[in-house]
Amino acid sequence: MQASEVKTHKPVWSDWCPGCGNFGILRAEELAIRELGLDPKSVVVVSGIGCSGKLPHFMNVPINGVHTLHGRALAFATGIKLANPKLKVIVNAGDGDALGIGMGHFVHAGRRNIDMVLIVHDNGVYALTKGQASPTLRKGIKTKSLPKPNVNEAVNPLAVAIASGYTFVARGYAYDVNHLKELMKRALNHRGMALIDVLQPCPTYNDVNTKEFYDKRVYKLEEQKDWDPVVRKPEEVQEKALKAIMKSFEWGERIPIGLFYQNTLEETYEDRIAKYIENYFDYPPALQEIEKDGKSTTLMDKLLKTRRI
Amino acid sequence: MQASEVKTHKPVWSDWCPGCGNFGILRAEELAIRELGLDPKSVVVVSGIGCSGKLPHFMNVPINGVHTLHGRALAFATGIKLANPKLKVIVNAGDGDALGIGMGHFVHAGRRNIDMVLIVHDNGVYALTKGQASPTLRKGIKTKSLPKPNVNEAVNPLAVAIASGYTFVARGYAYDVNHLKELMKRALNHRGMALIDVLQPCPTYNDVNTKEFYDKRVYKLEEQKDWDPVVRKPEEVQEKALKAIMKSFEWGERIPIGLFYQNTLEETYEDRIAKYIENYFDYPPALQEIEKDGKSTTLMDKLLKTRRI
Amino acid sequence: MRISWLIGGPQGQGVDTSANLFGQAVAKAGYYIFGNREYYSNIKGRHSYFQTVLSDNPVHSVVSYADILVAFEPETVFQHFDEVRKVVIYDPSQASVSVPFVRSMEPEIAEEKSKLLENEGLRPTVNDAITYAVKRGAKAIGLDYDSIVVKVAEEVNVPRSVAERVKNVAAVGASLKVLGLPIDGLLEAVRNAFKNELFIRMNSLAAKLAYDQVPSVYDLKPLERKEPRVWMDGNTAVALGKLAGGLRFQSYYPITPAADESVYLEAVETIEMEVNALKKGGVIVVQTEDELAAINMASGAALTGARAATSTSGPGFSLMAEGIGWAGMNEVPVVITYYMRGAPSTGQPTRTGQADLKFALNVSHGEFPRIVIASGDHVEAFWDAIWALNLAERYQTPVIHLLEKAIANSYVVTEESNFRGEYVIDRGKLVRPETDYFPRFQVTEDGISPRVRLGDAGVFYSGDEHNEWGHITEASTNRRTMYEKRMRKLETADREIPEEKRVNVFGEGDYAVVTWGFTKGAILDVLDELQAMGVMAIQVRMFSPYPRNLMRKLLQGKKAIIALEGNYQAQGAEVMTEQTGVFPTHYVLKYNGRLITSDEVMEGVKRALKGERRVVLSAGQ
Amino acid sequence: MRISWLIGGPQGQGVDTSANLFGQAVAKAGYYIFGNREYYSNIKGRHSYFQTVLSDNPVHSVVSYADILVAFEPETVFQHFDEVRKVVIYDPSQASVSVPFVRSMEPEIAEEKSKLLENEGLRPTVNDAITYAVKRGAKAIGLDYDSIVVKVAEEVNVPRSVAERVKNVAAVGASLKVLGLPIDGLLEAVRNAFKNELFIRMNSLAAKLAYDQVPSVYDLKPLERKEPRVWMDGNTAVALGKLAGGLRFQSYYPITPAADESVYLEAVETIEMEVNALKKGGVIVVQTEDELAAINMASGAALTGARAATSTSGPGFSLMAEGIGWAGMNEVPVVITYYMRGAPSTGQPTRTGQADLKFALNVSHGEFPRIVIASGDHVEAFWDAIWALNLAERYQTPVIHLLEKAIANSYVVTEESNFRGEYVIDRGKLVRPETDYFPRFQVTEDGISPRVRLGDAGVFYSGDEHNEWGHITEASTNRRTMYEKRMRKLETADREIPEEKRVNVFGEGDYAVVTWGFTKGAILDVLDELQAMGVMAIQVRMFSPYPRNLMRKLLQGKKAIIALEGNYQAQGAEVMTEQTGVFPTHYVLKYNGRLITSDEVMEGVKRALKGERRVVLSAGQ
Ligand SMILES: Cc1ncc(C[n+]2csc(CCOP(=O)(O)OP(=O)(O)O)c2C)c(N)n1
Ligand SMILES: Cc1ncc(C[n+]2csc(CCOP(=O)(O)OP(=O)(O)O)c2C)c(N)n1
Ligand code: SF4
Ligand code: SF4
Ligand SMILES: [Mg+2]
Ligand SMILES: [Mg+2]
Repeated sequence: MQASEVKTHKPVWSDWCPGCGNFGILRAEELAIRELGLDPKSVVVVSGIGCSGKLPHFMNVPINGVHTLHGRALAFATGIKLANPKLKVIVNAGDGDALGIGMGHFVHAGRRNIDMVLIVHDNGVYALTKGQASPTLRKGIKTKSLPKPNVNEAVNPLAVAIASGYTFVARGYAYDVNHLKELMKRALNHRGMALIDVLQPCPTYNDVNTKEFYDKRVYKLEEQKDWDPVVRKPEEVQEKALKAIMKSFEWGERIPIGLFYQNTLEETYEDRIAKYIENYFDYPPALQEIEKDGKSTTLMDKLLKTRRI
Repeated sequence: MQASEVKTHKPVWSDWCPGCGNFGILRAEELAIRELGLDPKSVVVVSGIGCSGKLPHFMNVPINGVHTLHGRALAFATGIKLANPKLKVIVNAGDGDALGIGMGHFVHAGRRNIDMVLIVHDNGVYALTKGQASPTLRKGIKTKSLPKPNVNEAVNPLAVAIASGYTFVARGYAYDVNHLKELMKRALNHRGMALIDVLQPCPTYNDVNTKEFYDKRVYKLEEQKDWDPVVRKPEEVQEKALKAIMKSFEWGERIPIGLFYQNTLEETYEDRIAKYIENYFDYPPALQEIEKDGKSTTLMDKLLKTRRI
Repeated sequence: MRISWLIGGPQGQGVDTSANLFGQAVAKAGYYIFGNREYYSNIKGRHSYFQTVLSDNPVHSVVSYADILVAFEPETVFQHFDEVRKVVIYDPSQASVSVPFVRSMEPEIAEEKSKLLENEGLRPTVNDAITYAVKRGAKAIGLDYDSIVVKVAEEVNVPRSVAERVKNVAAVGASLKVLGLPIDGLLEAVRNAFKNELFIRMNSLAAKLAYDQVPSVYDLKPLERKEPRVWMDGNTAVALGKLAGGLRFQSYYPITPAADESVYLEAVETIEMEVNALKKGGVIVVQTEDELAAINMASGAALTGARAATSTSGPGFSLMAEGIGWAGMNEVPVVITYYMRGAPSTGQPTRTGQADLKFALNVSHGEFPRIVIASGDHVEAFWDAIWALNLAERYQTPVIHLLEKAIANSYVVTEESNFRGEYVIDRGKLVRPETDYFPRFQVTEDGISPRVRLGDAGVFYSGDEHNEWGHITEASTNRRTMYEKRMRKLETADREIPEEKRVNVFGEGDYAVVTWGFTKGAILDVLDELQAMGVMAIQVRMFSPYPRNLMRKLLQGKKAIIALEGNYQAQGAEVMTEQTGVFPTHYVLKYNGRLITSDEVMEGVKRALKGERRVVLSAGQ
Repeated sequence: MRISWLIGGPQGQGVDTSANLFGQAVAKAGYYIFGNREYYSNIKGRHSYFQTVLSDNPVHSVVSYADILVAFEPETVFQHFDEVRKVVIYDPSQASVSVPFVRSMEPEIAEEKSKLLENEGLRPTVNDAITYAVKRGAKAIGLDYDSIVVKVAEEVNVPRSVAERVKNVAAVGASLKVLGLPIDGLLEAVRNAFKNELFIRMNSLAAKLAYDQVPSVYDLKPLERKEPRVWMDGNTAVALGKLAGGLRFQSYYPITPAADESVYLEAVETIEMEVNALKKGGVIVVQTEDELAAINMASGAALTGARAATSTSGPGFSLMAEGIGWAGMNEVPVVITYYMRGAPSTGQPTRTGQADLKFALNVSHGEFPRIVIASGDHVEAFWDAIWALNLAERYQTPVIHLLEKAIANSYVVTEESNFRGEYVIDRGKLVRPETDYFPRFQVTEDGISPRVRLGDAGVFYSGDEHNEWGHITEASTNRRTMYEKRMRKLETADREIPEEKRVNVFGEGDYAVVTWGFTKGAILDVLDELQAMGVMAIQVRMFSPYPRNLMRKLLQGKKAIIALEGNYQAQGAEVMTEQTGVFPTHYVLKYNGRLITSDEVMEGVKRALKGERRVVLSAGQ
């Protein structure tokens, strides 16, 4: 049997466990894309490997899905975005994916400040490989899948992101689809590298950071009167960054979600490219007509002449 | 001609450029080892690839030198230290090495808090490959080796280290050998993962962050009356960490060097291992007599019996 | 006698447990077993199944059919109705369920199976699928799961939703009856498997109720066992081999199907040793941030004198390439246990494959001795794990130990004595120096230099070309000397390791099947039939250094040379040609992610000998 | 006529500049040139040298001797005195300096060279080294560098420390005189090379003073040139080829000897194109955080429709293994330009090597079409860069373009027309879809599916096995179908690409040299001599798909088959045997990090034909 005989695209069954937080992320993402009125064809959802990594396949809109390698989603996404800045690029990655094996790319993506959105499925475990501790699981915690309490200290993705140059840093909660969707819309509207770390319960392997755990702890920064995370003047950068970092350490009886930090002043990597390459935004690499009648359109004469001796 | 005919160890010519900051780091490191009275044979200096990576070969004491791969020094060092916690392990890495290609290991080493010292040769360039921008070079800076101003934002190694769990975080200056040596001694005496980011002028490729540049900017934290970076009570951890992060953002007319943060309370990874493995410190993997008369000393009987059916 | 039993169900709903219980009950009744698990790269909901082949003789592989198919939900019926031979146990209350209602079933499979039924004029319902099986001679046994659940709920006083879970143990109870075996073994297994008294009661009751509901089809008798037997899966066999071989450091990054080996080692913690002073050792297991760290940590540990290894699968091994090169350049004794799975890329993480051989043989840039061995079954995996550690330390070079998901996730029941014997440890030229500095890379005739632990004298290592002291040098003469020194080690190994140890030969005859890895088991299970046709089998166990001379001798004058492999290119045969100049005459290959079965070996060989130059096998859901 | 000129000096002290000036002057005088740079993995102070072979005929390689050796400090004399044939220019004021005082010299080399002198009863001084050369027939010319420096300092009015820098240009001035060529070409080159008027004056003066100080030894005449010639190093040749081939995205992580290619591309920025509306394009060059990012970024870019590549060397390629597998699985047209250097591991970063072929051919786990080509010289490198991009897009699979440090860092002066012609672009099955969703992986007869850009329709990719839509599926039938579809592309390529295009054949005869890569040039330079001995040469240019049939035909009936390669294993020959069953009869190999020279080819072939089964070459400091 060949799909060639079928030739109509069938939605893929979402094979996540019942009750998985990933459903909420998927839903919020679909809604955000729809509500912003984006042309789905120009949206590319890039993902890594893990339960989270399957997300693009489960989307019910004709987006493009690029399900990549464990830890490397950001690198693929960077290539896609830079070769065609007209595309909207969203990266969905697991916490092991983005912050464990992919930590190097995570930090360096901040340094570039490319106009993309990274959504981390923060479930505290390596779910698809059966529940080992992920880098966000706190030290000493023993989920049911671990033989002993976790030996490593957790990373703080928000703090590292801010220290690395992300210009939009937020935390969402998978079971608050509406709030998450709004965060995603803001992130998609932000020009620059955005992180949304999503608290994503994994009912199968993480019996500590459960829905019950979060439901009673989570509160929204947007509802705090004096919380203004947006940098509007260059002088504010350091102060707001530090405040956000401080906030990101809050974890215990109360866990903040919402926007921690946004810097609207920083130019994007694409802007920096455009300084050297004329027409970059209008006529990006992906769309240049390099061929005509089977021959190259690139003019080599001048370049060759510079080599003359 | 074979070295076998020679069989006496000859010191290796240090092939760094005249005036290179690496000489200061080498000197401080030799002095620190000597002044602490460490048995050189039990010292293992692990390095990455770059001008910096050659350091162990240039040491004038019979330490062990393990010159590894670009970006991977920390991983090798971790294996060495965990297999034999009796060894003193120092890691010398370039800034490209430790913070570029090696950023993933850099962060995860913090999470483990193994008792080692990481010394970053922070010269702002990929020196050995002819001066490309390293991750610590600030955006918009154009060193003489760069065709255009640097397009990437710099990382802040101290902030990332603190956010990642390093329990000793300091900055040194290659031309202040004495101060650097003292920092190294403190780091070597610290139990846990220590970072010393060393401002290391590269006169050949970095004509911005030169000796002149630093000489007039650098000041010592130790000389500030109210600076106390040491965590002595659990309640202080967050406050001191934040203060240190704030301090680490100070860069301009004045650049602080010295100890930014030290947490003496955190248990090491080795401590955590020793909870599960009896005799770990006394009889570590490296020293176990696994063989006797050509046969295994490991008793398999019990293990096999558990598989009986 | 050989009976294939197959149970299926959605991942995470007890299929494994029931297969284990079944296996234990049957093993306790004195039967040999080979069991294999097939599952999706998914946590809950996708179809997984377990096939258990039992026999009064040792058994080493699966077959492409199910004598007994056990289903408690529709997808299992749909996926396997065309594989049943004798008996199908199913839930008649689901008879009317049709394919489109089974959402977990992949469209490709749904369509394929529906078409199969359609071709026979049947509809895609459970009922018609059963009809299909019955038409082909199977006996359909409807097990009234619901009544069992109701009874259990009542008697044990639990809600029905809880009692639902007993279905798969009920299925096992019914299976034992079908086989004609007593139920006691199962009841004992249930007692051992569950800690909770309530669950023991629930499941025992369900097993008994089901046992009483169904007829016997077979008439098996419990058998005598002369010596103790063990239950061994591939991951555990390797872990135990490593322990026997003195492993003291293992680093890993989680990956299917390798991780369970490390998890097992981690659980061991403290190790008993026959040493005077401090009697207990311990193996350090580190979960790393990635596979680049894993290989390099293991190398670091190896430099200190600890026996060190890492364990991974394709994607992880790809990431280890650079680190393996460093180990080669620095003559580090490190073992990489490499479980092959469906490739390339993420491929089919939970399916088997045998397509990584040439990558393993040529991994990383440049030339250095790469020792590569490939185990053919669980017992070999155990001994090869010890062998690998010894080879690594004797020749001071990375050793790659190849296995497959087919071995990792399958198990055998076999004599415990297969895993006992003399565990030889060869530490090679590990010495204690007397000097301050030690030239780690002395040039010697056999290429192997005396080696010291970090900490015993000042020694230097470098991934750059180095002199005898380990210091960088670029002199062209030194470059040649050290290059040759390293390569000489492989020649030394080639001289020292008997070629007979590198090849297993089964039977004799004018026709040869040349194979490697897991396929060995499938061959062993049909060796008599092959021999009757004049077909012998050659299993290559070490690919580098390659047993060139012996292979040439073995291949000489054969009327046919059939390459039997689990890949497309016939990589083992490519290496054979490279090394001996001899080409295979026929190919029997399989690369659909499923194990080569013993009956497929026969099918393939027969078709080849009838003149098909390239036979592609494709059994398995 | 062929003259080998060699200049040495400490890294960072103008050796390169002077070699460039020399080359320009000679090229302007109408000579063909081949130039090669040898240097340490060091920034300042280690010995580097530049060898320039000039000829009235095109020249493609270096030789293992220096007709003219030019030294302005002692180490160059010590490193090369035994290679001089005709003339040695040195600084007599340094005559008494002895080896132990040259700290930058590696102990291995110091010892080796001292012994050489000692064996002749000489001491390890500059003076005695010159004596050694003179004894062997060379003419020693003492150039009074100091007096030149003093005069320059005076005339131009700069401190002596500044004037010191003119020494190497002085050396070039002297060289031109020795050759008998006029000085104008050099003065012109000096004017072009320096921006600063002061430097122009200083260096012109130094050149003239030196020119006047020394005698003529040769009697070269300026030659006519019929058409424009270019100066082309390997990195630039590839960069230009890529531009001609429509490259629009290149990612890289700095590494020797690949980085210069990317640096060149980055400098190009805006590209002129023959397109109507928006006339200018641009190639994006991204310096990545590591090579894992580099390959995956390039793949990402390729999915959008941009022609994309990355460029690296051994350590980086090792890190790319996993990404290349993903590209194979997802049928991504991506080119990996792979410059081989001394391996394994960090190896010898600035020295050449040819030992990564089998790694390239087998990189990453699992099976997928890997297309591998290997260029033999600068012109081929240019055209192969275009070819690689076309192959990648036609067969939708990663293409590995192998080169060596020997090509990257060497240059030729040759006709510009060699780089002109029709730049064919074959975008394969790139289409514009009309539907919302597009099945990216349609099964076709030739294995190649229509391909769309990301953004043109909803398409899916996955490193997991997938169906035609790019969605994950584990069905065993789909697995087989898609596996075969992918592998079929390699068979299609094998059918479509003429085997004649994959092999270069030089001459004819009963004896064959089989080689690949840079060695082509060395062979071309002695082809007449080889032909006189009845030796022909075969250069394999594409290793996958391998030109199996043509190679079989070419090898048939040869009296000797000599594998000539820059590695230990003779990897090209191993692949030959794997593919054809034919073994070489002899081996001529070199793996000391230095280029195979044309005279070594002759030496090797002669020794082989006299019966040495394995000849190992070792020329070069
Ligand atoms: C290089 C590599 N190493 C290991 C794996 C195995 N693997 C698959 S998923 C996964 C972890 C998934 O954890 P996370 O990224 O947190 O995603 P989640 O499943 O929790 O969504 C791992 C380690 C892999 N696919 N590739
Ligand atoms: C995997 C890999 N990629 C690239 C290189 C090439 N390389 C050698 S040194 C170096 C950078 C050195 O920079 P840094 O780490 O800052 O050290 P420095 O030379 O400045 O001390 C690079 C990229 C390599 N050796 N390995
Ligand atoms: S294992 Fe956890 S993360 Fe994965 S699908 Fe199940 S609940 Fe979700
Ligand atoms: S290039 Fe820079 S870092 Fe390297 S040795 Fe020279 S001065 Fe030091
Ligand atoms: Mg996770
Ligand atoms: Mg640096």
